[in-house]
Amino acid sequence: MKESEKERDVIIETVSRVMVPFIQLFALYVIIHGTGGPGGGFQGGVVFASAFILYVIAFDLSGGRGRFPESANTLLSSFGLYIYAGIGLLSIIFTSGAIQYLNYGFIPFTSHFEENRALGMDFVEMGIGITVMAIIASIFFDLAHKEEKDGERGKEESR
Amino acid sequence: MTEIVESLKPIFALSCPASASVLILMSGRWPNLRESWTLIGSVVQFLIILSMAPVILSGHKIECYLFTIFPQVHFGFKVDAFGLLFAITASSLWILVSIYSIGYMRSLHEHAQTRYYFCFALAILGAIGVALSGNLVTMYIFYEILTVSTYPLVAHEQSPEALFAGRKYLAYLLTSGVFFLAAIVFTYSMAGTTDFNPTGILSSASSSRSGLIVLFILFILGFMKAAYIPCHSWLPTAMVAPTPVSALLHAVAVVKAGVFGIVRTVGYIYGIDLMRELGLGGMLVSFAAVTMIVASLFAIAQDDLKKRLAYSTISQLSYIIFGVALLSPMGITGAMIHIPFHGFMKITLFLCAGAILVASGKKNISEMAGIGRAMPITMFAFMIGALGMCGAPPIAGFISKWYLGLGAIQSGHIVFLGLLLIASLLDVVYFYPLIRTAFFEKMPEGEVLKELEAKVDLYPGRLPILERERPLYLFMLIPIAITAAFSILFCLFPNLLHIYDLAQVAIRNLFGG
Amino acid sequence: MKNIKVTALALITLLCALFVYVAEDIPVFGDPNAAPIKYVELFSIDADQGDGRLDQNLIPQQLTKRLLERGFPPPTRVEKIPGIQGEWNAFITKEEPHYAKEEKYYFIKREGNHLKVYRYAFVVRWIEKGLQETAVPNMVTYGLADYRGYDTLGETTVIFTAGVSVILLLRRRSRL
Amino acid sequence: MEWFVAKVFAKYNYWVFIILMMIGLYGIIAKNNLIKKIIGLNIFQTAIFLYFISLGAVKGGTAPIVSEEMIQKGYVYVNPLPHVLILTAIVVSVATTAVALSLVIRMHHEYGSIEESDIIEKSKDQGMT
Amino acid sequence: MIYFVEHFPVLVVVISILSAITILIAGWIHRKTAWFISMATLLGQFIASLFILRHVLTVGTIRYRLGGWVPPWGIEYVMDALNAYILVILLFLALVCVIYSKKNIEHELPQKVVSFYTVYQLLITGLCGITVTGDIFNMYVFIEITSLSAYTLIASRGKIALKASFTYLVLGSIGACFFLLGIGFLYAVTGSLNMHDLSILLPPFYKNRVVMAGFAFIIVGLSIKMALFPLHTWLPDAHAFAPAEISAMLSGIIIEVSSYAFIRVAFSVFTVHFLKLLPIFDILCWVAGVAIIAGSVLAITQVNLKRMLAYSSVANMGYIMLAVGLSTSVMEAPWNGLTPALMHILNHALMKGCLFLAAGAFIYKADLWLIKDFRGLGKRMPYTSAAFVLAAISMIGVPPSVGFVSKLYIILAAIEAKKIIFVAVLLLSSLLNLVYFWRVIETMYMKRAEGGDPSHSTLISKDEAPFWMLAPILTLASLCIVMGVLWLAKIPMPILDQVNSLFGLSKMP
Repeated sequence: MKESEKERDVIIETVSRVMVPFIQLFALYVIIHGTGGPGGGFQGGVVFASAFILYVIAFDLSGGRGRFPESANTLLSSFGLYIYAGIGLLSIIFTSGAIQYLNYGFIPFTSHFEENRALGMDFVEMGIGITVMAIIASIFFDLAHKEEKDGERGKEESR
Repeated sequence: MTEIVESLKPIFALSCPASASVLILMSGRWPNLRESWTLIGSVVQFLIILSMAPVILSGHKIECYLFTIFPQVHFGFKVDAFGLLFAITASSLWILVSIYSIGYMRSLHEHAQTRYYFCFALAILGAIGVALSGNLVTMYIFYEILTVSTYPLVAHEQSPEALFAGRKYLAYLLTSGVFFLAAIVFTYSMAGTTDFNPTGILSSASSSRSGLIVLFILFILGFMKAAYIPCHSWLPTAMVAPTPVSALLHAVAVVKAGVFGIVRTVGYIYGIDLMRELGLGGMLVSFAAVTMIVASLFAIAQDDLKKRLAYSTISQLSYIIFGVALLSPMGITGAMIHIPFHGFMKITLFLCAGAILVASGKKNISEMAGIGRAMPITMFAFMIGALGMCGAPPIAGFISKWYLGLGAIQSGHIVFLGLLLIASLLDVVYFYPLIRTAFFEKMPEGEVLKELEAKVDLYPGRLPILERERPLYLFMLIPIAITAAFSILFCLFPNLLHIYDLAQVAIRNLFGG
Repeated sequence: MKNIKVTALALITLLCALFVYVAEDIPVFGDPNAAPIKYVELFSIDADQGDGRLDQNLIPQQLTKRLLERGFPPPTRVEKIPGIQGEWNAFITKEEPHYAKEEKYYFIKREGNHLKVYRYAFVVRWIEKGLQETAVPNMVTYGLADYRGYDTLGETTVIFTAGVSVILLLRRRSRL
Repeated sequence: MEWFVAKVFAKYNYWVFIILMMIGLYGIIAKNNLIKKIIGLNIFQTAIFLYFISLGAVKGGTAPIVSEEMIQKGYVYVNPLPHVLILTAIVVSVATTAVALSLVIRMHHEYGSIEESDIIEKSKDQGMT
Repeated sequence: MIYFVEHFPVLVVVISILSAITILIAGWIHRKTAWFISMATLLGQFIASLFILRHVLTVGTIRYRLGGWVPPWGIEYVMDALNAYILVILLFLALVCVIYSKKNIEHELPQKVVSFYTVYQLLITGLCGITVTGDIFNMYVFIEITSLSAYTLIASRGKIALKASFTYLVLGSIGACFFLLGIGFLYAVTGSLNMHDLSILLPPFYKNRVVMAGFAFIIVGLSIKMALFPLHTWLPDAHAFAPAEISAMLSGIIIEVSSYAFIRVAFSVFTVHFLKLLPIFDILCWVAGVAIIAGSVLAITQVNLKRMLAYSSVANMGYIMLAVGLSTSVMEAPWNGLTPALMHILNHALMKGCLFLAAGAFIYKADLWLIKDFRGLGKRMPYTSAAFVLAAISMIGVPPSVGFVSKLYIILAAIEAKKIIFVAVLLLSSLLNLVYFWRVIETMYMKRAEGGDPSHSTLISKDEAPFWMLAPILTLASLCIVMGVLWLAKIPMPILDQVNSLFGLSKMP
């Protein structure tokens, strides 16, 4: 839709402009705190993505896209999964194949076995958080994206 | 006691048509090279197969097993006298027919000749495989190869009619293949093996009487290639195929494979004693007798020459079934030697029919008035074949019918002898008018002129001798002459190509005498 | 449209019938001794075979035999649960992972003259040892990211798949 | 009465799950509107999730977050495993819903409708190619 | 100490995930790289799977404890002969299809190359995961990965494929939910999720209604995934309108892997004793028999080639399930136990793969969908048509092709199980196969092209598919015959024997 047609509401815009950073901060808290208490990667990631959603609802889609461009989106969504799968591989690499996949304890973050596990889990949660955030945002952008008329879409399809 | 000779000869024999087919496919662009492959393959194969004969005649068996499929079931070949008999027939005729088809296909400018020769070689592969295979499973594999590879030949013309013929052909034969497979599987589950054994592998202990009878019916349905009534109608329809195909496949390879299978079943799966015990012989005899007579009656009505020959094939095939079903040594001898003899005679007839078609473009008997004087050599050969069919000495048919008659007497039912005589009488009935038309009726001049001017130039005051007029025609004439000659020689020396001895050996194996 | 509704209702009634039939054996809500949270029964043997000789490190032959033929690891040590009469924990030793040499594995309870043998649900170990093995207090987290970390990898892959799928289906004029 | 309490009321989580599941199933099968189908699917999945969670419930159990002294005091915890599994399953259902919605959007562009009957009607001609 | 080969099962999955991500990033930079990365990964995976098979056959079953947690506390990967065999088949066909898709995808989805290969790689991930895992919930997760990527890939061609994909999505989700519910029931009774652990915990509970219901739900869920006859409604459209290689993967691998999951649950979680407790497998036999006949009959009525092939897939799943149903009652080597079923899984993958890829080549070259348009195709695309014919006659079951072998084995099994009726069903179905495949072959070779008569074959110019599409088709077609001979010669038989002895389905000497 044309953005100009959409009448703007000052209250909503102001409130959401204030809200967005806090939502994101809270999301980070949920991710980091996920090991210590209630929370975790998924919850945090979704909360983080909800910040973008709020922004898009309050302002407009293209603006939201501007804040979170497609390239960054793609990169982040892959990056999180890289972290997760990579951490798993590290445990094989560091022990040169003596220890199974995802056995964080053997990755020498610290000298302490259980600490390694905890840190490994922290990294994993972060990876999950990043991926979920990016993916939820990208799904939302794609679903909300208003299609132009079917003129040249028809061509594209038929190819 | 027969001893087993391990030898790779069967593999070599089969590799000839196989390699020939591949080479044909590759050299499709150079017709001479292509057809020379066919000739070389056929000759080599014939020699290899013939070289196996002495071993067999000395009472041994040639075996060659590649690998085991199931316990007691090997993929491999076991050559015995009867199989070799059929193999010799098919391979010797392949040479002649491939010479013939060069002349035929070229002079008719047929399309897709590469496909034709390729499938032809494959069909021969199937036929020889059936002949040499050592057990039912191997036989089934080659049987199906034969069926599938013949389809393109039947539908060669690609006209709607030919397509219909092809569809009918497949519908009949692949269905029967399914019955055959079922029969094999049941046999295996009953007997635990599927090897051919002169004393039979099934015994009344292996299953209930009714079960064995049902199994036998399955087998008979499975060998629908034998074109017995009422499952015969694919054969006349398939006559739309080019004549060499009708000649070799529908007079020798395909249909004989069916009959061969029935003989195998009767002699080597059930065994003579079990057949007698179950009383299946009588059933089969009546069956065959009906086919003999009814098919001959059908044949009388046909005007298309090839169709008439097809019906005569049907009736002649059931002579063989008849002879086997008599379950007497003489009868089975007759049946076995009737396989090659009828092959040679019938192929003569078919080749002649093809020659007439090529030379004068005539298909129907009613148009053939006086053709005998236009094509003396061809029609003389034709007459030999026809007389042979009727069983007149000194032509091969006489011998086999003689033995069949003896077998009928030996089996103790004079009725069978009567049936046999009636059938051969009917043969005379449907061949005689043909010969009369060909020789004793005058060819309408005008028709000849307008029909044949394209083909031949007329000598003033004489009828055209069509046979002189085209060089390619020699390719067709020579095989005709050879087969006709053989049809006579077989009567004088039945042991030509070891046929009679082989039959004797087979009988000795079967009856342990 | 009509018959679709009818078929739906038919299917639903059929499923309901199945569920009602199953309801007989469904565990009670919130049962603290249910199989998932506590232990699952394996079999029971005669007490006189085992009872007397069940102590610190002597394992009755019959118990070991029955366990082995069911395919369970053999117990190495039995320990009386303090306080309660006639209840034991049976332990197994194992070489892996290196920091937990011995596991509380079976739970043996005397009922009348029978000796009932249970196996602890694996959640028990999660709850008791999770903190010291992973140094993470949140059970769900260490269950999610460590004990069953591989499921979570799969789950992350699922949502990644969804994202790429939506890109493939909807996004226009993209470089992907 | 005590039979009722013991056999039926004690398993009310199960009955609730059945009711929810059936509602969802009805929605999936009988509704003509594709979005409603998706909603039905979600209800269907949610029913199963709830049942799973209720499997983990323990009378008087606390949230599954441990600390040393809580272990000393011998607290009873609810079963954390269903939470773990259902967290996974929820993400799966989210993903499925996303794909389903994008399919519906595409179909809306193709056929200009999200009623199944219309779509079937309109896709008749393409049926073969 | 761990052999390094024992890492391969998990590496096969993880490397696949990593390569999916890499494809996304690299494709963002340059879209041509997508195909190469996918191709290289699949090649590596295939070689790894061969190593796994060798290790399993020589050394023994691999038990891999993810995260070092001993089951039942953690997730475990179990590689025995069964998974190793399935894994090799799966990765082989995936490799062939990705080679094929180089040209085809540039033609069909020029805009979407990168995301296509990403989702394709994720599909492979899911399939490998289902195959290697030894934990039932883990299997559910990977089933979902597979299904999601399958929905997307089916829908990727747009138009009616969207409808098909949506139907598949709804049915598939219901199936997955049933599977999940079944897991829940089993968990409620035993409190365990590891397959081997379940199999030793369950025996006292075999009479328990919850366990029975759980089994029923798992079976029904998987039957939806594998399109067993009454639940096959999603299949035809999905197969018919997906891109060619996806049709091949769907029909050749995805439903096969579902049937693998079925076998795994039935024989590894619930043992043979449970299956003999109830008449489950007799019912399965009858359902499968109906599936065979119904699938073949429906296939005859089709005019669209790919739809026809899809219905024949329904029939072939019937074959596999019939063989599975017979497996518990057949002990006589060499067709004992699961041998015919596993045999037909491989054979069907080869034949259907070849047929669908050939159909895709026809569409790629000439946009031919309807059988009646195939006149003169034999001259126009000789190699593709020849491959099609080879695969078709082996579907019909002409010896010595693969189709013949598996039919023969199933028939022998049915006879030994004293279920003669199924012998009739199989023979009848091979006749029906003949009817619908011969129609195609005849149109391709024998029917005269409109106007032109065959003697002037030069009218139809030769116009063959590109090498990248032709090579896979010809490979599969030749394998249809080669494998047939190998089966007859019993070369691959030791694998299947090991599977049978694993599940106690072979007569103990």
